[in-house]
Amino acid sequence: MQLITAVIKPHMLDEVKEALRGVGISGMTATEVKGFGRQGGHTETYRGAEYQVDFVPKVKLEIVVDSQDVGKVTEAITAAAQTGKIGDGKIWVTPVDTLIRIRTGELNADAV
Amino acid sequence: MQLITAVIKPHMLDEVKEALRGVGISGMTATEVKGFGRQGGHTETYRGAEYQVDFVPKVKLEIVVDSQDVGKVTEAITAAAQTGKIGDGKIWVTPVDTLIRIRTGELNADAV
Amino acid sequence: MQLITAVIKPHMLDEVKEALRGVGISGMTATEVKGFGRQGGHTETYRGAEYQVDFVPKVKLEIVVDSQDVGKVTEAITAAAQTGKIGDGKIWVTPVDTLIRIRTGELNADAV
Amino acid sequence: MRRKVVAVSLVAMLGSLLLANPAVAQDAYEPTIQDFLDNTWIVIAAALVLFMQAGFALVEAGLTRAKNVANIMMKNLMDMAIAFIAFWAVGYAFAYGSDAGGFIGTDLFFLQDSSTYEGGLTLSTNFIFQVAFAGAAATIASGAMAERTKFYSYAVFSLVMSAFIYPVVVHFFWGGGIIADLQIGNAKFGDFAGSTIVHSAGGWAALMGAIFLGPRIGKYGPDGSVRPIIGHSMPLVITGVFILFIGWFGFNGGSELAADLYVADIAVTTGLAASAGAIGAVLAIAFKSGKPDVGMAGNGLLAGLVSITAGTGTITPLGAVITGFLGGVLVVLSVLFIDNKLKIDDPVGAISVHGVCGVWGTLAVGLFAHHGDAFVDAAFPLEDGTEYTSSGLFYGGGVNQLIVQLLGILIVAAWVLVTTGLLFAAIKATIGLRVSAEEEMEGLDILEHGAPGYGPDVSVLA
Amino acid sequence: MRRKVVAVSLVAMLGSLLLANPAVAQDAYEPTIQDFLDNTWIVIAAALVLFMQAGFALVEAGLTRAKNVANIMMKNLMDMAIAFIAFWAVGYAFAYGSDAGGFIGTDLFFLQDSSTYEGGLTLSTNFIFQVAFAGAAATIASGAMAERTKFYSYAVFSLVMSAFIYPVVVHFFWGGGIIADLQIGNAKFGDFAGSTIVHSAGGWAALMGAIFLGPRIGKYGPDGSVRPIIGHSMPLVITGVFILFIGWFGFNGGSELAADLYVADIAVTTGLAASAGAIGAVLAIAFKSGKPDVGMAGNGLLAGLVSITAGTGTITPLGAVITGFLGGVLVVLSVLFIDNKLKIDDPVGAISVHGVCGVWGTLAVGLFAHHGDAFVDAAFPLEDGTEYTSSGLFYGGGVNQLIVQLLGILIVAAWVLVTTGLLFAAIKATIGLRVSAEEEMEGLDILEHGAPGYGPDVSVLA
Amino acid sequence: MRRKVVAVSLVAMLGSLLLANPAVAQDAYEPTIQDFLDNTWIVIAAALVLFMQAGFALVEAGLTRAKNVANIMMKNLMDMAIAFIAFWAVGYAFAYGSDAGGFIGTDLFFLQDSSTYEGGLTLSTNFIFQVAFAGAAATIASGAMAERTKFYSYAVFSLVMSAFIYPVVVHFFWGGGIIADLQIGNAKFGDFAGSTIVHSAGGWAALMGAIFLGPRIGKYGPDGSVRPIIGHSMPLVITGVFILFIGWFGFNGGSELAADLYVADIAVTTGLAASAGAIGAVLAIAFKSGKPDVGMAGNGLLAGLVSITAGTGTITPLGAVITGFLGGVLVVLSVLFIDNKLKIDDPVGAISVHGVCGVWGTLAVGLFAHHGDAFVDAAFPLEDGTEYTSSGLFYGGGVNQLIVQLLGILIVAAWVLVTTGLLFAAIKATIGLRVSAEEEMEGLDILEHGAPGYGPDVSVLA
Ligand SMILES: Nc1ncnc2c1ncn2[C@@H]1O[C@H](COP(=O)(O)OP(=O)(O)O)[C@@H](O)[C@H]1O
Ligand SMILES: Nc1ncnc2c1ncn2[C@@H]1O[C@H](COP(=O)(O)OP(=O)(O)O)[C@@H](O)[C@H]1O
Ligand SMILES: Nc1ncnc2c1ncn2[C@@H]1O[C@H](COP(=O)(O)OP(=O)(O)O)[C@@H](O)[C@H]1O
Repeated sequence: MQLITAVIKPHMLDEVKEALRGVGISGMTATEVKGFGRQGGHTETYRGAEYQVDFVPKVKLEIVVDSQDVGKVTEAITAAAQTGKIGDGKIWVTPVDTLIRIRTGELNADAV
Repeated sequence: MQLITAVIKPHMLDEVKEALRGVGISGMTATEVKGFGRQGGHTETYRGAEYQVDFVPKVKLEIVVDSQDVGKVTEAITAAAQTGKIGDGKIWVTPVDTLIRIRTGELNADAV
Repeated sequence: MQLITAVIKPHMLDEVKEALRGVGISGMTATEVKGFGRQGGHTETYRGAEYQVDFVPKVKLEIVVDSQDVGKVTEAITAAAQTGKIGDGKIWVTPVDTLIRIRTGELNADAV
Repeated sequence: MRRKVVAVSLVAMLGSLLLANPAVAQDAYEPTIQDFLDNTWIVIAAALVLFMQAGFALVEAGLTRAKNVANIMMKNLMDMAIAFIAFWAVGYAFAYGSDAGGFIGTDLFFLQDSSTYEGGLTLSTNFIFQVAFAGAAATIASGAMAERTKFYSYAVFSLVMSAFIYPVVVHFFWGGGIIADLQIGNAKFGDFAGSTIVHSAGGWAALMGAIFLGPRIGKYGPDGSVRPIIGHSMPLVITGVFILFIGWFGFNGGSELAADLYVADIAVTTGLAASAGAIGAVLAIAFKSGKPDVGMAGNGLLAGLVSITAGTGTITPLGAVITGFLGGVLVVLSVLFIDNKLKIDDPVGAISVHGVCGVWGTLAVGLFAHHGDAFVDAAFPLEDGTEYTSSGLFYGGGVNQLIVQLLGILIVAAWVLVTTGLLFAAIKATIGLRVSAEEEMEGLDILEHGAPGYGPDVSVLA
Repeated sequence: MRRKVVAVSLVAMLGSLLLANPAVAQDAYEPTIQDFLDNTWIVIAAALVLFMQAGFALVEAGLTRAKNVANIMMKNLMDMAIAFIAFWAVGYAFAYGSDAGGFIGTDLFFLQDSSTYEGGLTLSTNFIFQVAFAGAAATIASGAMAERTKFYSYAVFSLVMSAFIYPVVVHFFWGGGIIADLQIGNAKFGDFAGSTIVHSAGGWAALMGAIFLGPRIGKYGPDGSVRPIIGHSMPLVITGVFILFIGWFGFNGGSELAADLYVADIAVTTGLAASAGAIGAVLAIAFKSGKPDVGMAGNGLLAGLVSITAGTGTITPLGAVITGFLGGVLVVLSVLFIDNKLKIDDPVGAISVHGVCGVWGTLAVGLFAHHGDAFVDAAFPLEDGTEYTSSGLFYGGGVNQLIVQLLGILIVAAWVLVTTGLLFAAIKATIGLRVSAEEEMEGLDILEHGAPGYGPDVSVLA
Repeated sequence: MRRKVVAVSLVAMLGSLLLANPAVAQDAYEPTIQDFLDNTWIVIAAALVLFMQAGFALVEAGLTRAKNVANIMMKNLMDMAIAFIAFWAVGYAFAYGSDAGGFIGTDLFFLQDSSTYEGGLTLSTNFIFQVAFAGAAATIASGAMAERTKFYSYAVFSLVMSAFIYPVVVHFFWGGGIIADLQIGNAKFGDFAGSTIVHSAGGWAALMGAIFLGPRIGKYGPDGSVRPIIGHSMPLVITGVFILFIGWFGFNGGSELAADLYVADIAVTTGLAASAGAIGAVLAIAFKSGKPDVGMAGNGLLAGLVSITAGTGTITPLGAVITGFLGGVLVVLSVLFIDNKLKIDDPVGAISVHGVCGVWGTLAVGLFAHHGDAFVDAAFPLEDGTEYTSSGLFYGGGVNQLIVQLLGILIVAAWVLVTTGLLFAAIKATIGLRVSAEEEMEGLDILEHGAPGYGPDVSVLA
């Protein structure tokens, strides 16, 4: 099993979710995160004083999948999350030893 | 060392925390997340218009443990987080190369 | 590639961010989390009733780096995040199979 | 612009319901400027009292959880709306209509009035001021019943409360009923602005509601341990307290029912008691738990207000400070006792603030009554022939005033506890009173009202 | 402390702009206590109406998203400030200055007045009360234009609205212009406190603004599907509704322009209509969608208020309940129709509450007008020679009143739709009306005003 | 209901403290309707001014961080409560008691008054209005001392401020003390509603508090760089501003101390100056930083209000617009200067709004005084024998008025700076003034008051 972690632009979440459904993904976990990267942040002014905001809002998706599905899933995400503008985000894939479904105790593939 | 990631129902957090304490876990990191899965979401209506909410609130727990403890920890979580209803969540286990305690620089087992 | 996950005290975020910039890190993802550990929580009182708060606010940083950079990055974080007081946090390092830049589809080192 | 007299006289000629008009019959008597002043002041006071509804809503919303915030606001909005219609249709009639057996009024339904205006407050003025009180009486229970009551069931309660239960209480006293007739020696029952008539009545209803509902899930551990459920917003609470504070100047000051020089005296005792109550509560809670709890400070200020409401017209400034301070201390002890000992779950302390302090404030008249107000006769001959003393125990008035106060309190308590008890039992047996456990956990906003009180862009948890 | 008369007479002597003073010329006539009472009441009423600005701000803020909350609050703050200056400089003059062709006023600029006071309301009193209405008229559009309008462009709109467009509407009727001259049989146009003059005028501007802007990104799917955009805070919405509710007692009650006994009658019809409106809307939306929507309940209460604003002085309590209730039902149907069928994006329902219910309330006078108010003549001879009936259709007054009401509505609609249409077109063609898509997505707070409306320590999402 | 005269005359007979009653001695003189009207209006005005306390609380809460929100609300609630008790016990006496050396009052403690009522405002009316001012004066410093002051230490400050420091300032002028005696040529000091007496006094205390506390952690970098600390809620800020705005109609309008025709004139200058202030500040900050900052717009409106407070009775509408506009510009420059140059950390801009603009507004009287008010004599013979001119420099009144204004400002500044300096030094040396660095970082809500101001279900960060 593998864990696919994708950091995307918040407003792309719906598109990505639909894309994942399209490739048969039935489950995922989303987290609101803040990203620091090439995209850079922006300057804000409060009561006349300027300040720099380095972290921009992003959404992180975690999806545990069967190793053989990794390719299609990452492609689906890439396709759906791409705006072409800097800051589209990253995907990284990490190995998973075991996946357990709490409700049933099922393991790995059965637990997805 | 291994990293145990568990996604559970928010109101089970206390029970799970106590269960983990019970098996000698002295540290963990919790994150508010939103989950998409078989449980499905629900429909809401606002000013007469219906809309679908796909993501339901969950809590994600991350616990780095000695490899030999993985079994008892996952069992403890499964036992404590189980309601038997769809949506109880998942646990996945991933390998950890190194664990460092920032305060002391201690490594791995000593850092837990 | 490796994924470095660091859980630090919230008010150390700026220092750590600068330290990472210092060692040439150009990207990271931050999440607000709550930590349970040796630091313990604190007691609060509301309308005369005492209660225990076990989880304390922390910030989790995730940084995917070239394997060869792991050492300097973890050192940079440790150095910057250390206050010496209990609760400074942890760093754990996990293997990454692939890193993808969504915008370009670039892989691994090129995607950082 | 003043209207042609013809309009007035015309109006005076009309009778049937559809033609009803509160301004009816102003032809006989030529209103004086004092009439205009009195009526204008009372309308302004009514607006201040109606504003208190927002204060109740905010205090209750702030002391409960984010997942139920829309439901709480909605309850406070709708019980005011319901009270307005119900009190217009029948409530005002039950309260102030021609007395039947000292128990209930029998005319003035839909504000139909055949009498002619002879100065003082018009029917419209009386109604707009009294309906604001009805709304307050109904909404008090809302806080004690928060976070677990079905919306429609609450609406039914507030309808019956403002249409019948509260109006009858009003009739007992202000309507010239059985409590107005109470007399022991020369002492007659005194409750100037409603410590008993409005607040304790609401408090008893709140008590019954909380008992019938039972505590919120997780409030008391299986081992009987008490678990605080933290309110989600102190800024909402304290803003609500400030609104209630200024609204109370209309509540007490308007109860003079005239724009005379006593209004300012009332404002002074009202403000002093409120302030002393806040200070008393802060000292008490800090003494108990080591911390000056913010919500308790708010409860304390309200406790001071409720405590002085009965005696605001008859108690001196110093008496007001003492009454309010003790009210503030009392509310803390009461909240802790009800929560820890009785294990009745009252999320906002409504029972303590309105019920317990309503009782205390009414008794305080028996202790501190100093000069006469509209009800308390401060001067009368004593057994020993001496004259012109105050009726309060501490001013040599003896215990008569205290006893008569107690009697009034008990009558109201009995009436409200019984009627609301029957009402809640009936609701429970029919449409049900409490939401499902699952709904309670997810929050009432989504399941009762369809959508969260805070949008998806605001991170709040269930 | 009362001032030396010398000061007064001095003032009376001054003319030039720099020396202008609204208190001018109070030497001739010796003011009576009734004058003092009337003026004092109207100043208090003005404060209540000005407070409504906070209500508008909170309702609009709560029904929109957190990322735009500072922008909404700012718009409501600044359009009041702009209205004050603009209405003082020219607006009041256009509205109440000496009539030119029934269209516009031509003097009283900068409140320069050479006439002498002869009792009633002073120029200052009239101004402070009327400027509060101007602020309200201007701010109504703000909600319909929320979350996508450039701040400076909105400021320009609100300047022109309060300086010219609205004042002309006022002149049409209250200023003695063309609408005041309307007459059909004995029926003259009646709009006591501004269902048409203030609310529908604001509603038409809101409609134009929403059309020129187009819907918010994501509001309507490419397939034409309707996607709700959830408001971020119901507590803000309902708090705003409560503030508007009590402010309305100043709005309607103050429109009597005197402290007489009718003020209380007006307060009664106002409160009843508001309550019936809330109940009507809750029943309607619950029937439509199965859930008692909280925001809709708030809209319903406001709808009841807007609906009774025209007839508050001439409609009976029962008439007010019916008018308000139907207003509440209507606002729900209208919101759904505008959103689902017309696909005009009005985030807060301003077009329905103020426009549609403003029209309904004005027509309601034609149906329910019962006794006379400052404008509606309740008594006149009918063809058949009978006398002294009411002008409302349901009271045997025939259709004349209804027709004249309709004419007034149409004149205002035509004027406001045309002028605001031209205005928005001009703004769009010059400085632009709508923010960039990127800004809209990130939120107006940061890009228009520099910083988020909720600080970085409060987790809200774009 | 009006009370039996016996009650009154009884009251008149009582003397001792326990028997004290502000209504004392109304038997001699038969109050007129004007008396009733005046007293009623001032009680209403007092309620409006007391409501301002909520406005202060919300503005301060919104401009600071979520972790300290309960503490800020609590401070504003409790300093009002403390002010009430302290001003009743001794404050009012020090302010308005029989003069001793032009410095302080010496009787009326606990509102004990042996004099008989002879018309005008009663002691109760005067007290309720003046105590509201005392609360305001005390609470101004709260904002400048936000996010780092120990709760109990702040309580001690506000006790001394409202019991002694502020009352003495009042005595200096309104109490007939040294400032009232100032005269240069024919010019006497003028401060109608308290630009200097209330606002600059509060502003100076705020300045001292901020200096003694030092800046919040992280406000200024080691390199002296200035780091903005973003307020957590603009909706709270602007809601507070609206509340302060309408409260100010009571603040300024009530200061006429009578219900006469000048009240409306005052309302006009008050509203115009506030609006001009908001516009001035928005233009100034947009010019400075390119963005119309929302908090600054709020500060600007308040700056306009503070600026016109001294001259509201003597300045023309145009003068008010100029005074308010410049106040709005000034507040922006002052905030930036204090923050960037002086590096004094005033989280809400209290020093600039109340201190700086309080001074400006007082000086503005010297420039724009046009007609007479209760203090400024607008008409007097000039050297050249001409008569009846205004005292303002711009109206040919020469510099006398300006100079006397300056003297009054300096006296108040000296008194407040010295006394609050000693007070803060004493507090610092004893119980300590500032919380620990750790507490400051975690937030005052949990460590000072026991629990967070926003519940655990609301995600806010330390
Ligand atoms: N090395 C990294 N480790 C973890 N997350 C990263 C890393 N680099 C970037 N990110 C995440 O990806 C987001 C987008 O990256 P950025 O460099 O801004 O643009 P792009 O994705 O186009 O390269 C960042 O906001 C951050 O959340
Ligand atoms: N493949 C997955 N990868 C990551 N998280 C998942 C995955 N599937 C489910 N989850 C998480 O587990 C939660 C529960 O899963 P769900 O399918 O709803 O019920 P169950 O756990 O009973 O199978 C989801 O809400 C989601 O947060
Ligand atoms: N075993 C663990 N797995 C995951 N996170 C942990 C673990 N132990 C501690 N943490 C995280 O590290 C934080 C600090 O740990 P703690 O034991 O309190 O102090 P220290 O870091 O000094 O040992 C905790 O709040 C928690 O977020």
